[in-house]
Amino acid sequence: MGNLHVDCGGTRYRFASLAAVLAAASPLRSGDVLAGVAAESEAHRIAARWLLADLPLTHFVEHPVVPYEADEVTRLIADTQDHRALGPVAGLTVGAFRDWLLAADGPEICALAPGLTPEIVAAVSKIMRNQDLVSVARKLCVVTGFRDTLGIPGRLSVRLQPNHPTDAPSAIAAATLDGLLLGSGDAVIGINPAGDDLDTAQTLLTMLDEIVHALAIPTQSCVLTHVTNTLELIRRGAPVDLCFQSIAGTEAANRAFGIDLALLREAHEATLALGRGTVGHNVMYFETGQGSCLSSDAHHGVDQQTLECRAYAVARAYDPLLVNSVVGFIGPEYLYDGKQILRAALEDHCCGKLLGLPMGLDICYTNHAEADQDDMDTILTVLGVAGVNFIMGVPGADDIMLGYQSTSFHDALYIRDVLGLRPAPEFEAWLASNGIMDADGRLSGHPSLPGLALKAISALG
Amino acid sequence: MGNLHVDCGGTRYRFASLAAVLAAASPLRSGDVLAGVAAESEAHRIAARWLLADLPLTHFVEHPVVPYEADEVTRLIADTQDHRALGPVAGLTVGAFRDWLLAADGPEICALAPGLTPEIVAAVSKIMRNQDLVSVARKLCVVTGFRDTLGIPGRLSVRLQPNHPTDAPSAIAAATLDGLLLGSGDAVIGINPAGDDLDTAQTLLTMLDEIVHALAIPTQSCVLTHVTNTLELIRRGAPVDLCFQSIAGTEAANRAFGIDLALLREAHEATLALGRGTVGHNVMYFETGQGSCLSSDAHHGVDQQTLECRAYAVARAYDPLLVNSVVGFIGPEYLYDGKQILRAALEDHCCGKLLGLPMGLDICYTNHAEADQDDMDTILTVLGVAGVNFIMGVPGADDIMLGYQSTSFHDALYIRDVLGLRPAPEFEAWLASNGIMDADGRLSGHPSLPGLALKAISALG
Amino acid sequence: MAEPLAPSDLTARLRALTPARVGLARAGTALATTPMLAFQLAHAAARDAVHAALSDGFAAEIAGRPTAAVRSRAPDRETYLRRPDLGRRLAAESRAALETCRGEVALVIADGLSASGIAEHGVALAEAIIGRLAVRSFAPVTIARQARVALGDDIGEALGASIVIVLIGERPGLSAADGIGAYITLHPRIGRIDAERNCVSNIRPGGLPLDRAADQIAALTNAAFVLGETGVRLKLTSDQLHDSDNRGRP
Amino acid sequence: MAEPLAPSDLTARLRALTPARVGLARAGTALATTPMLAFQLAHAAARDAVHAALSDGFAAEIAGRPTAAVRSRAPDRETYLRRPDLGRRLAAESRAALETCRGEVALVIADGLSASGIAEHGVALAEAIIGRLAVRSFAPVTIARQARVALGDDIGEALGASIVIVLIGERPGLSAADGIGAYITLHPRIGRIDAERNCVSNIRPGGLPLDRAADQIAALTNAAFVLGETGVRLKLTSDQLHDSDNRGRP
Ligand code: B12
Ligand code: B12
Repeated sequence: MGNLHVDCGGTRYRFASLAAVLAAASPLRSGDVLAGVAAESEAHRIAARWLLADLPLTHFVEHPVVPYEADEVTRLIADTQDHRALGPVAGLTVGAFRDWLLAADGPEICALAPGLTPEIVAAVSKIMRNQDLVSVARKLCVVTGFRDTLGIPGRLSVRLQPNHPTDAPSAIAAATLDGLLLGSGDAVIGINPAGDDLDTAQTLLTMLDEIVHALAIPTQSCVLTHVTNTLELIRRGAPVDLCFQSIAGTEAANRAFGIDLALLREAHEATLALGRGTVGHNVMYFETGQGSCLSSDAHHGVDQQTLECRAYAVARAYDPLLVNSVVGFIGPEYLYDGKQILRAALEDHCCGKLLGLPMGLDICYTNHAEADQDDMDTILTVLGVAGVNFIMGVPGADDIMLGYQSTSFHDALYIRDVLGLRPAPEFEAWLASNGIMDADGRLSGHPSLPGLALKAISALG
Repeated sequence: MGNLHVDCGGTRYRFASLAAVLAAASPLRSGDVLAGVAAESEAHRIAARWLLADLPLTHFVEHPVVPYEADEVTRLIADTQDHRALGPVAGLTVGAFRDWLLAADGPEICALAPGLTPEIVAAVSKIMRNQDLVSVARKLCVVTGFRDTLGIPGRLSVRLQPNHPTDAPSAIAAATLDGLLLGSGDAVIGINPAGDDLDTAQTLLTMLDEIVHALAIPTQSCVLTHVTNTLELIRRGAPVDLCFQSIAGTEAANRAFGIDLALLREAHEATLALGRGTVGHNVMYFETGQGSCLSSDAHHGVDQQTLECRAYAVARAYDPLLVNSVVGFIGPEYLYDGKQILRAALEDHCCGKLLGLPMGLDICYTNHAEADQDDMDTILTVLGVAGVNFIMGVPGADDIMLGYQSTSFHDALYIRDVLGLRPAPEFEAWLASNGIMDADGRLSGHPSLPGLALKAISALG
Repeated sequence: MAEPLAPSDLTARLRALTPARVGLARAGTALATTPMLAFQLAHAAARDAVHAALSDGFAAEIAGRPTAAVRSRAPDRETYLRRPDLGRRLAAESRAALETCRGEVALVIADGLSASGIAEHGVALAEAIIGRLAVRSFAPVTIARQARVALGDDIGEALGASIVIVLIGERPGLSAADGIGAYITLHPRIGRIDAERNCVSNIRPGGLPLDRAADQIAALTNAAFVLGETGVRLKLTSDQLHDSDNRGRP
Repeated sequence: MAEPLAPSDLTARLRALTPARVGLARAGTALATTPMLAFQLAHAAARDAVHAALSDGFAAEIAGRPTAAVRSRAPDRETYLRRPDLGRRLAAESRAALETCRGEVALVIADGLSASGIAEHGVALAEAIIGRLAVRSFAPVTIARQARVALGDDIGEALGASIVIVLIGERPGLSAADGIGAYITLHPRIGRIDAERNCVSNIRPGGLPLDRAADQIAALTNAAFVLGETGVRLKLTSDQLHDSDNRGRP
């Protein structure tokens, strides 16, 4: 491990491990405090950053934060790293790598992705200011496709999230229609089912599939149930566009989620085999979020942001259409207030993109957190500037099943308006041809509502 | 005053005065808590907002929050209000006015300005979310000019702030040169003098004037000394471009600043008479900031944001080139943390623009506040989207005389880059012709440094 | 329905179909003032709901039998919110008290992140479950304060139970603060992971009705004994879940 | 100097001229890692400086005379930072103690927002001022804790002084945490406004040197007696301010 210490501001700081340096270098957040790995003072935190800035990138490859033998995620990272892709930055320290990222152009940075490991990316993000995380991320473009094309610069897509506490199909259809008429739904129409049974999931999938086909919407649908359920639904012949799963950054945390890499591989192959995509073949939808490893006591003394990056290493093995960090979803135990949620959102977005992932953000908070709608407006605005691929669209921002607040269809209109962002091109054309949006990307005010509504309603019948 | 009460969430809330409603409706901030006027609970705050939303705009004209007889600022507001300009919104409630603002286009809104009073503007801002304050503000364009043209949409200007603890001319010149070479200085090159004596002020003015003329920079200079000093400097024949003064929202607070409206009028006329502007004749530079009335115990039980809007009523009487809210400058006594500073910044910017003012923001914090550079990045990004006219440019963001941190020359480059904003047109041409910036508005990397530096240095000699 | 719908009719239709905030009035493309303020009011109420507590003598007996009140290691609400680890472990005296009791099924009524649903419907739900599982032996029902889901593992272990059913207050949402989540874990012991549990969620009058929830919980419990495990491998069809006579034939 | 300067030479030149953060290394247009981290380190130090306190027995005597230690109504640092109103008023026992003393000039040494400059140079500055105003009668120098500028009004009033000179710790900056501000108010009494004071700022070895500051403070004090007021109408030229023999001829 070498001798990890640094003299800073007249004091010598010693660190027991690379993980300890990474953790102490992180901006303050409640989850790291909870885990007992946070810096003890501001000075301690800055000292860790100085030390980190001087470490060569190779150090992170040589010293995995979770042992190779003990963890299949570590093995995935090590065994799939493309050392050659690291080319131009292979010899740099973390500090010099930050400088390089700020000066380089997008394609140069994107070319590094296969060579970058989560730990390298986490390390550099810890010495980046919020503005750096914006500047670097907005240079990176990660494009994926299924029935429409997501992630093109200048575009911002929305997952339409029409949840309901008893999974009532008509209620879900109503919320879906509401969102479509407000221009949302190009990332995916994705339902979190309240229940766990396969019949309900199949009913919902079938209904969404009918709406999508009846209205000829260039988008994909998803029921965000457990991957084992989706595999079963595929066997049953249900119309599965995308396979969803929550993932985390250690083998043990994934086990707590009831999954492992082999299961994900099986699911990826099964979904791909359905061949339902038209413009592209990215079929996986993953959700992540800082704090889940700690919550299942599977963090190995590693800070939550580094672990989050390791979840991205899991995601990228399966060529996803969408990766969504549900950043304020769990609660203040892990991200205390609007400031911590914003910081985590910027980190997750930038780090995910550096690793080559199509990052979206569920910009959200729970009612036990110190946050409110003003914070969401702020985070949304900053993430929009950073070039996030997609956000959530929840009716009135209030998820009546999951018990938290996210962004609304109106919020998506706001951010598209103030930043001049447009929906995915295929979906944009659909919105225009149905009179929902005009050529400038503004709600036309005169959608061909009746026809659309009638079609939707008959699709249900 | 009528009977100010509202039933909300099963409780009846009563308010002693309009000022009490306004104060309770404000988002939480430390200054209002300090003044004892803040809402007692979140529910109380929302109740005040419901009540406020139902009040007609005329109510604010009929019930001044500070008595007409007792306060010349109230008299200025009442006596200069152009009731006809209020036209399309005259009959609305505060809630309906918010809706109108969100739906209207920029020129429609700008036309209201002479009819709007600070209290109306403050009231509506209290029921606006952060995103509303961005959406509305960015539709408003307030253009002013002196030697260059400020406030054009798509442009962002910078006050170059080269302060020094002993007002040493060579140090100030060095910081000025540093800023110019990084593209800052189009709003004004403005020095806060550490000392109060006229000779030093005159020396500094003369030096800046020589730099501006020797390098033919299309910008203006200013020494931010007390208005009585500037008047004396004008009498002495010093090269005064702009007249600076800190202002506040009540007569008593202005008295604590050693000023009144008559003095400002005299200063405005004297500065205007110098006729030194070329492209325009806006000669006043005002600074404001929530908390100054309370700090001088001159707040009349009114909340700090409403008082801030009243300071804008003072400013607009003198046709300023620049109005700068130094939003986090005083400290956590008035705005506790990054969230409160951001919210105040958005309010100040939007309210000032609604009243027709060329708003800039000193996005800043002190070392006793709960804020850091990440917060500044966030605020800067959001304010940039909102269309702020100008920000500060301080070497390395660290003001070595005023003891606080603001935005740096680099921060200005960041925000111009990520939002595609450009300097004032005349200044932009100057930057290009001196090889400082290329046609895309990027630092060229090959400025004609030596020539410029030599000229600047000889200008000093 | 053959007639084209006017936009306002559509709004009314949508709203009739779901309690979600659909068909909201707009100002430009933004939310109009009225729904915006309604949202803020709901937020203020939801934030308060987090801090609601079960009353002191809450549910001293259930189905005619005395209950056992226990606490987690989180001494107060503030600590509870910041320290989920403490909310997952029994306070020492609570653990000791429980070790004197026994039973096959441990039923836990826990405040969780919102005590209101538990206060209103917790007992009724517990009774409905006990009724449906009458053939089994129940340990004294525990009333747990400052509890997380995994506190059930500690409780079940202390009681030597074969299965634990935790009825816990779900985090309050803007539109409802009274949701109950039921988490079922076979062979509870400290260290069980979430993949080893099953969950029935959104139990409340405006969500999954109590009786249907009790059916599902009973079905899952019985099925767990047959399969020999709870968690991701225990899957039931709608029919199985909704059959109130289900005796665990998956 | 006839030679054109290379950019790096220019950077060196600029840096030699000012302690401001000029000529910083860049990465793209952003700040390079090294100056960015240096800034963060300075910020951590400045935040600590706010919480520094004057040592317990600090300056028990000055110029051979005992001082009087007083406190504002802010009981601790946390309260002080949030309640400037309390920092402007003397604690009751401090007021009572001062009322037993008298003097024409009240000199106050106050912690303000950073105690470090005061701790290091406060006494030297006070002595330099006393030396220059030797003809006047001084009340006992007061050492004020948790003080704002306007606390001098309360102190001056209690002492029946004709003028108060408050030497107070200015808020700490990133590059210096030891600045002292001097605020001079003729006829101090509770309720004086800032327009009625004069200010000499940034007094510290790296800023305005102590001896020059003492010259200016003495000059302003003497001039105040001649003009009959302090504040915006009291203006001195550089010559007058820097004349160490100034006896108040404005
Ligand atoms: C927060 C949350 C999560 C968090 C939990 C992390 C944390 N530290 O809190 C995260 C994002 C990690 C998560 C993940 C998943 N969740 Co979840 N989650 C919730 C949510 C929104 C709130 C739970 C709550 O308030 N608990 C009460 C507090 C007091 O208890 P707690 O001890 O703090 O929380 C524990 C449990 O909530 C548990 N948990 C969370 N989700 C799930 C799901 C299952 C099946 C189980 C057994 C346990 C479990 O994790 C927490 C830590 O131990 C509920 C919806 C709701 N309205 O309740 C859904 C919910 C419980 N989750 C659900 C699902 C499906 C999942 C996933 C299986 C999704 C997936 N395909 O991977 C995963 C994996 C769960 C697992 N096996 O670990 C469903 C369950 C459906 C059902 N009837 O079985 C629900 C109802 C929502 C939904 N429809 O998506 N979830
Ligand atoms: C904060 C501050 C302000 C705030 C004060 C509000 C507040 N609640 O704190 C605001 C923005 C309102 C302000 C306004 C002005 N300020 Co001022 N301010 C400062 C600053 C940055 C910090 C002061 C400090 O730390 N005080 C210590 C704490 C412990 O004391 P406090 O009791 O909390 O603060 C009181 C004093 O600072 C006082 N105050 C603030 N500025 C001034 C200026 C003068 C001349 C006087 C007499 C008092 C005074 O106001 C506070 C509340 O009573 C100093 C620079 C510095 N590095 O010190 C400049 C400084 C003191 N201000 C200065 C000036 C010029 C002004 C203005 C006159 C500018 C103008 N043209 O209008 C105005 C009006 C002042 C007045 N007469 O009221 C100069 C003084 C130069 C000189 N040698 O006389 C300084 C040195 C900075 C500068 N160069 O611009 N200021």
